[in-house]
Amino acid sequence: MTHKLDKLPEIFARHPQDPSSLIMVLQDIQQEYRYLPCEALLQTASVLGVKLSKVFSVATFYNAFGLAPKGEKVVRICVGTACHIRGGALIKDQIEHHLGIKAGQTTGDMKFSIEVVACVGACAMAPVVIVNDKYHGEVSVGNATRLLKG
Amino acid sequence: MRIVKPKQLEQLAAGYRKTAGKHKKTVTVCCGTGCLAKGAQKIVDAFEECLNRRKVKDFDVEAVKKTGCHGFCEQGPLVVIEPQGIFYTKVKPKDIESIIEKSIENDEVIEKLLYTNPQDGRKIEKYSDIPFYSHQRRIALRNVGKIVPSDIREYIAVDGYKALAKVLTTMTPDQVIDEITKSELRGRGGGGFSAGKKWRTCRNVAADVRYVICNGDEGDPGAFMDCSIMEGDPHSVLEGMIICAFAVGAKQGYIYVRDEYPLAGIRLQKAIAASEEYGLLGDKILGTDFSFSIRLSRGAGAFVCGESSALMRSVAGEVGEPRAKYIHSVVKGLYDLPTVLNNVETFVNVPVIINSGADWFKKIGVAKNSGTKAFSLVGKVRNTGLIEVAMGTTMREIIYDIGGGIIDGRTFKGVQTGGPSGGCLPETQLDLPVDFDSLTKAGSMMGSGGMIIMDDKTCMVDVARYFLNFLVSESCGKCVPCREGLYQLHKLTEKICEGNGTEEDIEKMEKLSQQIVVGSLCGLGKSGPKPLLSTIKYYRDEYLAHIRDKKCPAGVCKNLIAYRVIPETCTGCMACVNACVYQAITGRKKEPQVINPDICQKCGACAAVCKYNAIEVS
Amino acid sequence: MVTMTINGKLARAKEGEMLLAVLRREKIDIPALCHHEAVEPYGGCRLCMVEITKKEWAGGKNMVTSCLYPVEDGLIIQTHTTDLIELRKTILDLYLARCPNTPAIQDLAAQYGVTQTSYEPVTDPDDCILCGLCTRICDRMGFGAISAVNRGHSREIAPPMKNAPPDCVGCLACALNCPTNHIKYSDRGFTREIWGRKFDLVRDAKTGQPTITKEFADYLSKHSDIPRDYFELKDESHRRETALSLGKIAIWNREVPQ
Amino acid sequence: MKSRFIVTPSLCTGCRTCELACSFTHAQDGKIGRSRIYPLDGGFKDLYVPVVCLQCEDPACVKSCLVNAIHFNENTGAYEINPEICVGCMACVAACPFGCSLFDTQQNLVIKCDLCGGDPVCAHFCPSKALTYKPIAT
Repeated sequence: MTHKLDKLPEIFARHPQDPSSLIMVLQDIQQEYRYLPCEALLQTASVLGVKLSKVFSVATFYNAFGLAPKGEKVVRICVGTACHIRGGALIKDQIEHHLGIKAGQTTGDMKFSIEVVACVGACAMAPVVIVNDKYHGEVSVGNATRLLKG
Repeated sequence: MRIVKPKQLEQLAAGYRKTAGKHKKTVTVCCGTGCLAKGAQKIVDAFEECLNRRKVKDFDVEAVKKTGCHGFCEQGPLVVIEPQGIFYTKVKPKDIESIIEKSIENDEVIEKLLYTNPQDGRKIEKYSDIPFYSHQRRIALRNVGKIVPSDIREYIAVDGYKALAKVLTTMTPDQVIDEITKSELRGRGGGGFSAGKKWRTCRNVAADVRYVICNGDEGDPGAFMDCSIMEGDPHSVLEGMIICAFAVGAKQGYIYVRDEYPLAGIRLQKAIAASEEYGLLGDKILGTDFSFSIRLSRGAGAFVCGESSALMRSVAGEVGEPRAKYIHSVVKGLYDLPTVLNNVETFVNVPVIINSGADWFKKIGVAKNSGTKAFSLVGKVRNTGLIEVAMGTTMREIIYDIGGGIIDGRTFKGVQTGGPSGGCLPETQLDLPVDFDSLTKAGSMMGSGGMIIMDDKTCMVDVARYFLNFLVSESCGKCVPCREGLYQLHKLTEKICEGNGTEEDIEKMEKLSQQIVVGSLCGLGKSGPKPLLSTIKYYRDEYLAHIRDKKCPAGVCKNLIAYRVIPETCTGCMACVNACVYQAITGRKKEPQVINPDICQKCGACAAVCKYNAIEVS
Repeated sequence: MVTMTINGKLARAKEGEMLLAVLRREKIDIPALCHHEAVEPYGGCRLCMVEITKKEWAGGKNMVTSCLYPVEDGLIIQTHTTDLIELRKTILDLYLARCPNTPAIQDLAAQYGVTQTSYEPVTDPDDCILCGLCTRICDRMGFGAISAVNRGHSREIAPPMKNAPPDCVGCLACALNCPTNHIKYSDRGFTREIWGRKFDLVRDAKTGQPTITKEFADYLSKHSDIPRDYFELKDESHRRETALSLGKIAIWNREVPQ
Repeated sequence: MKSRFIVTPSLCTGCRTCELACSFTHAQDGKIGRSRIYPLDGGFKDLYVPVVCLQCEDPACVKSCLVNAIHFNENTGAYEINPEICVGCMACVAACPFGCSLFDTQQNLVIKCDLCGGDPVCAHFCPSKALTYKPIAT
């Protein structure tokens, strides 16, 4: 899969070009392309003057970054404590089974990705599932898979 | 406009209050994460659409305020009509027309939108009369849910930046530090270290450059107080930081915002820009010689970055790996320079202390634990939401008076505080006053303030397993006890949850835990075994039930439970058959269904959809 | 100068030194798997922890990582208390669960009486103990070719994108300093292979024997301002050349140089 | 007062006593060390030149060391490799134009002449006085 990386210069221009901007730049790249393309990491390393190994290290250390392209719909299942005790794990199992992939994976047709996230700060409406930035609260095993439709 | 004299600030506040006063009423619509998910934006849109259609005397769209979290997320979307303080819950877009007609054009109250007190079924009209709010004492959350966070004038109108003006014009840095020290304000991030002492140490280090960092990482799952403050009252965070910077002599500050809080980041960024425009941040603040600027630093999803040295490395754009330190970060922090790191809630308390005085602040709370503490009250409690109480309030008051007790009338089993670094406390500890020292003594900790209520349907072994799993995936992996030790603890809890544990395993876990506590490099590992140890301490019987009887009393651990259809109750409606994604349920229409235990994955979907309670867990 | 008591004996140390350096100098057998003097102390293996106290602490004690703890006057240090031995046993036990077949770990664990792990060994183990010495030394030398990737229990050491590392020069410092010999490399003829990357070795102009990699020689001549042709000979050939040229001078002068 | 090695090739018989002296002096843990000094063929009949580190003014070994493991000892005038800091990358071995940094495969160490703490043992043992260590005028 090839990607147009023409947005990169604009992203680099938003931040001071020194090593301390690494995480912010990667955040913006992740947001733009929904993953960190290999070529983008190479460019980031040279623009910010950071060793490629350090870029790779940061890109794999933090949860927010992914090195593989994401599906059209990213299903983020909150597994924070409040969501867990209200059945978050059961919802995760069910969505995983429904889509036939595990958390962290993307379906073969690039339609869905599942991610787990440890608390999104919406504990009062646990359990929470976020589908492409739309928050769904009080999800139950009865209605979880319905969120994936439409 | 740029404010160059403190007096202008007062004029601005008065001016804005006057303009706002032309509306006979104002409406606040809660736009916290919870209410937004429940459709708060549609409520705002409905107001706009409605007000475009009909003219209301002395009222227009500008009087409809999108505010931060009101706290009572359970009842959202929430709409409050001021100045009466009429509190409408679970509002739908179709209700807006009648709200405008009855409660704004006239002074009527719409009965059906009012909150019903579950104790007596009585409708409660006013905000302040609802038990959820009446037992609270709001200092850190003083403006959250009251002002429009994206408008700096709203903050200025409620005496915002007044403390900053006072500090810059009438106080010396030493006086500021003395006042904060005298107030006995302790860091609200978990450890509870004296803020004043920290500032003093930082100021006393000989250095040309010092930093102030606001920790908005709030990684504890189940906590969202700081999130709500950053989203709902970003300027008070900035004001606290600027005062701190003046006191310690810093020129540059950073706010480290957790990645999972995108809205908080946007609001803070906007707030920084606005305060710079008003001359409250940046060069020559309020026309004085003091300059300070703040940069936003977004986290990228790592719990360990709540640890000070890891956070500082993350701010510098590196991997958030803690550094072992026998020199504190307040002396040698960001870029090895002296750095004050406090969390959001701590900074938010600062302007109040400056305005109202240390003596006033000390009167709130209990000895050595002055002030209030915000909590997110979540889990199996009826009124979930964001609360703030005076230190020393008991668990019982929080859970029963504010929280309204356990959901579905179930029994209370435990409360978890302090997140993955804290512990679970049982019913016997319900009268424990909630403050830093009491919680630590009981084997838990304050943490940033997540309070997760558990009922008899919560398995404590599973809770311990859950936290260990969390920590295993969040450990940075630098030191052995944390990386390998927590991993092995998690394996052992898994073994018990699967019904393969032995009694020796409990002993083994306790022993290993002690070594992890002693041996780990940073706080994550040192406190990591706490959830496990506290559950073993208070719920040993439950562990033994898993081990000896191969039973999970709460009906949670999949290997130890079975789902069964009660034939006498089952109506054969087939709802469960459709709900079961594993196709484990078979049977004919209008006849009792059967669950095939070999296929059943124990997801509980059937029980969730069954209207007749015909599915039991054993 | 500071004076401390180590296991009951007085010891002197320089201001700014770390405890571990002093313990090593005093010939106290204290294990440490992530320490190397060339790089900043790390505090990862936790084996070098010791117990410290001071007279004025009124019986208060503290367990600290000796590789990171700067010496202080009047410190009273114990290195082998029951608690410390118990801690080291646990750590070695945990190491054995990760690296059950690694000789260096087996030997060290055996010294502490741990011959088999009491925990669940990982499936598919290797010899890496994640001490970080390889990456830290690589960083220290200025290459930064490899780094730790992922975190927690899934942490591993790898070159960027797990491909041949562009910043590597094949100096072998990582492999030579690996306490468990986990990092594999091969020298075949004039080819060196490490981290999945192949390097050409410089061929000694006289004997035809291989020396360091071309990349390393290029790097050194560029960054350290050393003529590139110095690297064309092995040390042995350099010595022979030196003897020959000094011999010539001696003959020309009929006698001695200097 | 600085001292220097004075090498008189015409007196050197190639007996290699210096080598032995060096090896034994640098023995560690019961293993003898590799010699830092070698009397080598000077290119003419019976001419031998003892080759040993000259402790250069601007040494390539020091410049090549990326971990700063080679320090100048003020007391002895020797550049010494700190074996605790040395990572064994062989940069100095490759960089020294005289071949006087070398690798000891027995002890697994990169080594060079350290002037035996200011009083080189090899000079004492040279039977023909081809090698002496004497103060020189600077």
